[in-house]
Amino acid sequence: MPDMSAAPAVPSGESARRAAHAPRGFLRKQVFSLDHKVIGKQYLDLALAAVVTGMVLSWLMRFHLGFPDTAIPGLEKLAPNAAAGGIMTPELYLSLMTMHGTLMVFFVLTTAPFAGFGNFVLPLQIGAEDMAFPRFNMMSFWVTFVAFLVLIAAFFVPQGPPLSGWTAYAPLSAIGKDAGPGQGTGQTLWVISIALFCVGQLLGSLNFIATTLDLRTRGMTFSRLPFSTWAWFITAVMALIAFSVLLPACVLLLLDRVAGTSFFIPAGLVASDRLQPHAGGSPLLWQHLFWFFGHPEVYIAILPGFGIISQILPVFARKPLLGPRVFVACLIAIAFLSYTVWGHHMFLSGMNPVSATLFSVPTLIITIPATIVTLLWIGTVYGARLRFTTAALFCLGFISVFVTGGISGFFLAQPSIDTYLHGTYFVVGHFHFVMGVAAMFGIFAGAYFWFPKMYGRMLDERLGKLHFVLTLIGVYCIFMPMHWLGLAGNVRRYSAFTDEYMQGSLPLHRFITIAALFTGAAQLIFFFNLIWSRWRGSPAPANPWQATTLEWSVSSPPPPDNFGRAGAPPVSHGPDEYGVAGPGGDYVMQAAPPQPATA
Amino acid sequence: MAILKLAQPPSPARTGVWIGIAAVTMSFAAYTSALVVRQAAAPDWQHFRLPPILYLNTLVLLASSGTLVRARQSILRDPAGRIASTPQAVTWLAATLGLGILFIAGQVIAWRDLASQGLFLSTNPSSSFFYVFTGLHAIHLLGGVLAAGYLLGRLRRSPGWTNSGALEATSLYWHFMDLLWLYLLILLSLVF
Amino acid sequence: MGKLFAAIVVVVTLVSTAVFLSHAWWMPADISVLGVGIDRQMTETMISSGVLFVISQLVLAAFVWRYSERGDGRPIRIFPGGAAPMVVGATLLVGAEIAVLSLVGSKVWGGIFLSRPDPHALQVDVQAEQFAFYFRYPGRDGRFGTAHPELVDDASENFFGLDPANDTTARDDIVSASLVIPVNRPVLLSLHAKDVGHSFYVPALRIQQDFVPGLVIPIHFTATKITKQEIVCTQLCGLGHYNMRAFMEVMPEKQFEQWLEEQAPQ
Amino acid sequence: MARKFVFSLPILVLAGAATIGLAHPAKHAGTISGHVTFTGTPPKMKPIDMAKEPSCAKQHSTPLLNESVVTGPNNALGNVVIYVSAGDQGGAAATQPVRYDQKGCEYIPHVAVMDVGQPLEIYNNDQTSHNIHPLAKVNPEWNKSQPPGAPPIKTAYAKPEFIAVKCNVHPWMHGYFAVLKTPHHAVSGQDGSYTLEGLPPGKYTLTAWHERFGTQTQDVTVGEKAATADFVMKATPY
Repeated sequence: MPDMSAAPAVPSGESARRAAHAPRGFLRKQVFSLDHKVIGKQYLDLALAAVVTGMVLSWLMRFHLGFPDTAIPGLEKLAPNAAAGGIMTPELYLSLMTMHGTLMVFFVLTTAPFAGFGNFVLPLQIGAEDMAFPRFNMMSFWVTFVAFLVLIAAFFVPQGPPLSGWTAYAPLSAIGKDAGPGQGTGQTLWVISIALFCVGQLLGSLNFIATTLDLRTRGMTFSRLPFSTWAWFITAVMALIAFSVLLPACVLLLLDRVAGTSFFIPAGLVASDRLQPHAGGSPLLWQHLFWFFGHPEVYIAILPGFGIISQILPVFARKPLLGPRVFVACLIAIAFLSYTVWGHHMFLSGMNPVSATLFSVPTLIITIPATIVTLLWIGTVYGARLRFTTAALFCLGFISVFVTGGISGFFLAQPSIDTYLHGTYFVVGHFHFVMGVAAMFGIFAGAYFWFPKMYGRMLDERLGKLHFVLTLIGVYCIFMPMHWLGLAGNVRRYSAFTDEYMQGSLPLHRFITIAALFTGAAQLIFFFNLIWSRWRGSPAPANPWQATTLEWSVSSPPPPDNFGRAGAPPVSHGPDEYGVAGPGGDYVMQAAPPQPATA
Repeated sequence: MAILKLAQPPSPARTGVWIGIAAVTMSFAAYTSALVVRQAAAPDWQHFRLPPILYLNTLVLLASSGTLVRARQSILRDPAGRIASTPQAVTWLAATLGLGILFIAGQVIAWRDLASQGLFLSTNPSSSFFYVFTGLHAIHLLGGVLAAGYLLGRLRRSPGWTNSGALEATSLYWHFMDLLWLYLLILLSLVF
Repeated sequence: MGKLFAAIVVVVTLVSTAVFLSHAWWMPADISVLGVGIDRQMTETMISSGVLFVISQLVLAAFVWRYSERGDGRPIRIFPGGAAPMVVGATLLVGAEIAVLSLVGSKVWGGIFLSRPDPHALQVDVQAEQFAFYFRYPGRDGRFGTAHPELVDDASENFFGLDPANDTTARDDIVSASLVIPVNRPVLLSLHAKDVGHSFYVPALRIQQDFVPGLVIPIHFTATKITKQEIVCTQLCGLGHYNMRAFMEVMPEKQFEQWLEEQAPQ
Repeated sequence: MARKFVFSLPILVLAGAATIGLAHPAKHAGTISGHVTFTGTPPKMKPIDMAKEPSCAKQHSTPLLNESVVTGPNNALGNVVIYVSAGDQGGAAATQPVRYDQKGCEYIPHVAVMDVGQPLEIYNNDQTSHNIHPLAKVNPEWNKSQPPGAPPIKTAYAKPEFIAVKCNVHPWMHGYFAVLKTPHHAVSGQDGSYTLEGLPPGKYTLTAWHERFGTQTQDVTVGEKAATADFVMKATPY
């Protein structure tokens, strides 16, 4: 492996040093900063804003499903048109659902674990002064931020936000206002927002890849790369491919909407009594393009979680991760396989039934590396000396919810069962566990773990543990019953359940609603903890967790140029040397001199 | 990425361009597959003669790659891989820039040619894809033109030794735009 | 704290498993010929993955309970055999499960979607639109009139865009808002959408199939019980999605013929 | 003065006057009355299959017939809008709201006539959610759901237009908003008869509009005694 210590010698690198050493004024320091640490925090704050919005939307939806006839206090003020008398109209429900999905999948599950933590931690973990292209990095955030504003703007256009779901299936998303309220301006804003988001994430992943390849400090070989950095690197490669396919899809959809082309709209459609002036397009083309992005996107959301867990679990188990090489191999396998399974979202879409069976095989095979990873974590817990910090608890919770969500995938991966469960709450339960809750647990673990490094103060552990217990119980109460609803044939994306055969599931819906509001309230503890500890928390030492990776060898928070003029120290140890006799105790820092033999 | 490993000191700029190339390739692959699916989806594909000026534009773009090669040859290098500008280099680079702009102008003429035949973006799937492909290539090339302009400015202002990253990156990207165009031309002449 | 976590996981696991086993919420009784295979597949998957679920959750809980840090300087212990048993175990166990499930499953799937419809099957043309299903029977001449999108006119209930003025085959077509079919006779539906994507879902039939605008998608089945079922839409189609449904009435052959007679336009 | 009179007429409105025309009598003015009939064979109106919405279906002992062509004995043609299209000295637009009901998944009235700017109130009397989608071209188009128990939708139209109204949730539900510049308008009953009142003496052009059979006009002179104007629409079977 060639010597990779070369500090960035390109203009961008120099400007980075300039920016890092002499940040001029608040604007350059905090707003339009080139510092990866600031940008990482900005991404996390954006995700926070998005997650709060998305969660409030889900409360409104759940409340409506649980108590359909009860007026929601204040809702009429928020949406005088769509909620006269506080009773939610179906289109309002669907637009809340669309915005909830879009906000959560794109602006929370992609930005927080990947762009947020990745930006802040990755350069520190590999001993770099900054990302390879700080200007692109800043652009990446601000483009994403604009995308967020454009999406939110959909709330304020006359006919309201789109109601075609986060998958925006054509032609519902393509033919415009005749498809229903929100399908006019609202849907156009949605497409523009997602296209911008793609650009932002492409710039981001480009940075992640180049940085990991070129800016690792001396001795930071790939075999010594921390697992979280591995995950972010692999995720970046996935994101680069996935978003370069979603962007064209959005461009074509936008043209169908505003330029009168017919990429996704077939001939002879009559919507709202109007013959649509399009011909020859293929709705399945949109589904293929979208899911070719969409399925990898699921792993873009969860792989950073894998990395974060594998990084944090050893710290608090005080022992190395079981089978590090196997773990990385599994990540790569998952990343590769995730591009061969998109068709399993389309089993019932009328595509060739043979291809359905073909798609189901890799879908089932991808569970093998996922299972191996899970077993590695459980095996890491075996014989450990667990320290139950909040971060550790969220890691353990992650394992539990990921197992639960992963196993329900067995059902949906089989076309013959999917033909019964496809459109039901079983799917909702499945993907909320596996990519929603699991990814969120990864984010929480990362937040409790890296907050001290970010703000130089500790999060309150008592509040943290309370938050964890309530959340763990809460998510099981919300999402486990959804599997039962699905088995009973309860259809998803319904704003009300008028069908006789679904009446039996109404009590269960009410239970879920109560659990959801309860769990939502529990998150307020977390938000309070974040805000309170940011200024009032107990000061954090450089290495509060006795961890080994490079970010813990610098002060909390790190100086603007991370490792000072000298650059990062050479690395001569693996990322997880715990349970060994080291200078500081039962661990050896990566940057420690090579002498001590690992036990 | 193997090429990168061989290159001693790692240049993030060059790595970045390679990654960018991967992304652009991927997205044009997506557009291509969209074209294939769409063409098969309905029998409404309308064949039309490509505007002849495209072939002239192609020559212009190829020439621009040639001048860029000459520009790189006429630049001074020191053992550390740093570069210093020379008058010829500046001239050749300026020529490259001019040819790039000429190409885009030629594309505009091609679009107007089609429009005069009543072939607009929404007229037919074939014309839609024609405008999408050529338009997106033009936009990407515009990026290359901006980079070349920035590089030209630097070479003219600072005659001293500077690192080669920007030059390497720009020329890599420029040649890729050239290849991409050749691919598009073949694709278009096959399906239209 | 570790013990609390372990306790929560155990309780959650046992309660969930109990509810699954109790069938308190379960698929409605199957009324189709092909449903049997799907139900068997569902049960097998439920058992095999249920076992995985319970074991892995309980093992996790047990480890967390057992291996919390104590005062003693007890050294850490590496899992016997390292990662190898995990890899081998997962690959063999899951691999075997996958092999079985996909072999059996693809048979079941093929039985539904790859099998040829019975040549004497009752043919019904199904149109999904915002937000209703309409069902068209060929009428006495046994031939469907041609549908012309430009003639679609809901106001005068010409939902399919038929042209009775010029198209004689269209005049006797029967259009109904309910799917009425004879029991124990193969039925061949051809699904097409009028505006956006929809889906045809009858839980008791174990059948769900999307309507894709621009495509005509055939789906066939045989209902084995005399019953009235709800047909619901499971593909997000707009504001009325939740209320997009129709009824499927399965009746004796005789009664069905009689119904057809009553519907025939004079 | 007409306005004062209007205020003294809420009783009439509450009585559910089928047409706004009745709400505009002015003293010492003439009336135009007549019959609308058809020639040719009108389409046979099919019974509406409401199986999808049992809560509505059970409100109709006999299936509701499609209302796009309503005929009566001796070729009488109903639901024809007759209004003064020229010669109108104008008059204040009515201020009392036009009521448009959704009951048993049917629009009542099938054709609601209103003045430009006159308030329109749309009620949902059903146990199911409707969406009102007036397919306006001149006026702004909107599309809004009205869940059961939701308050009435209150709106008004600024420009004259015949607007088709549909409910996407119940595809058979179709009606019309006739937004007119004149306060002098009427809708023919099932017997084909109509009456325009409160017209000062003078020459007028009347226009009759039917959603399927198009429009016809004729000139009428109103003197001291009532004038009559009959219309004959050409019906086609399909």
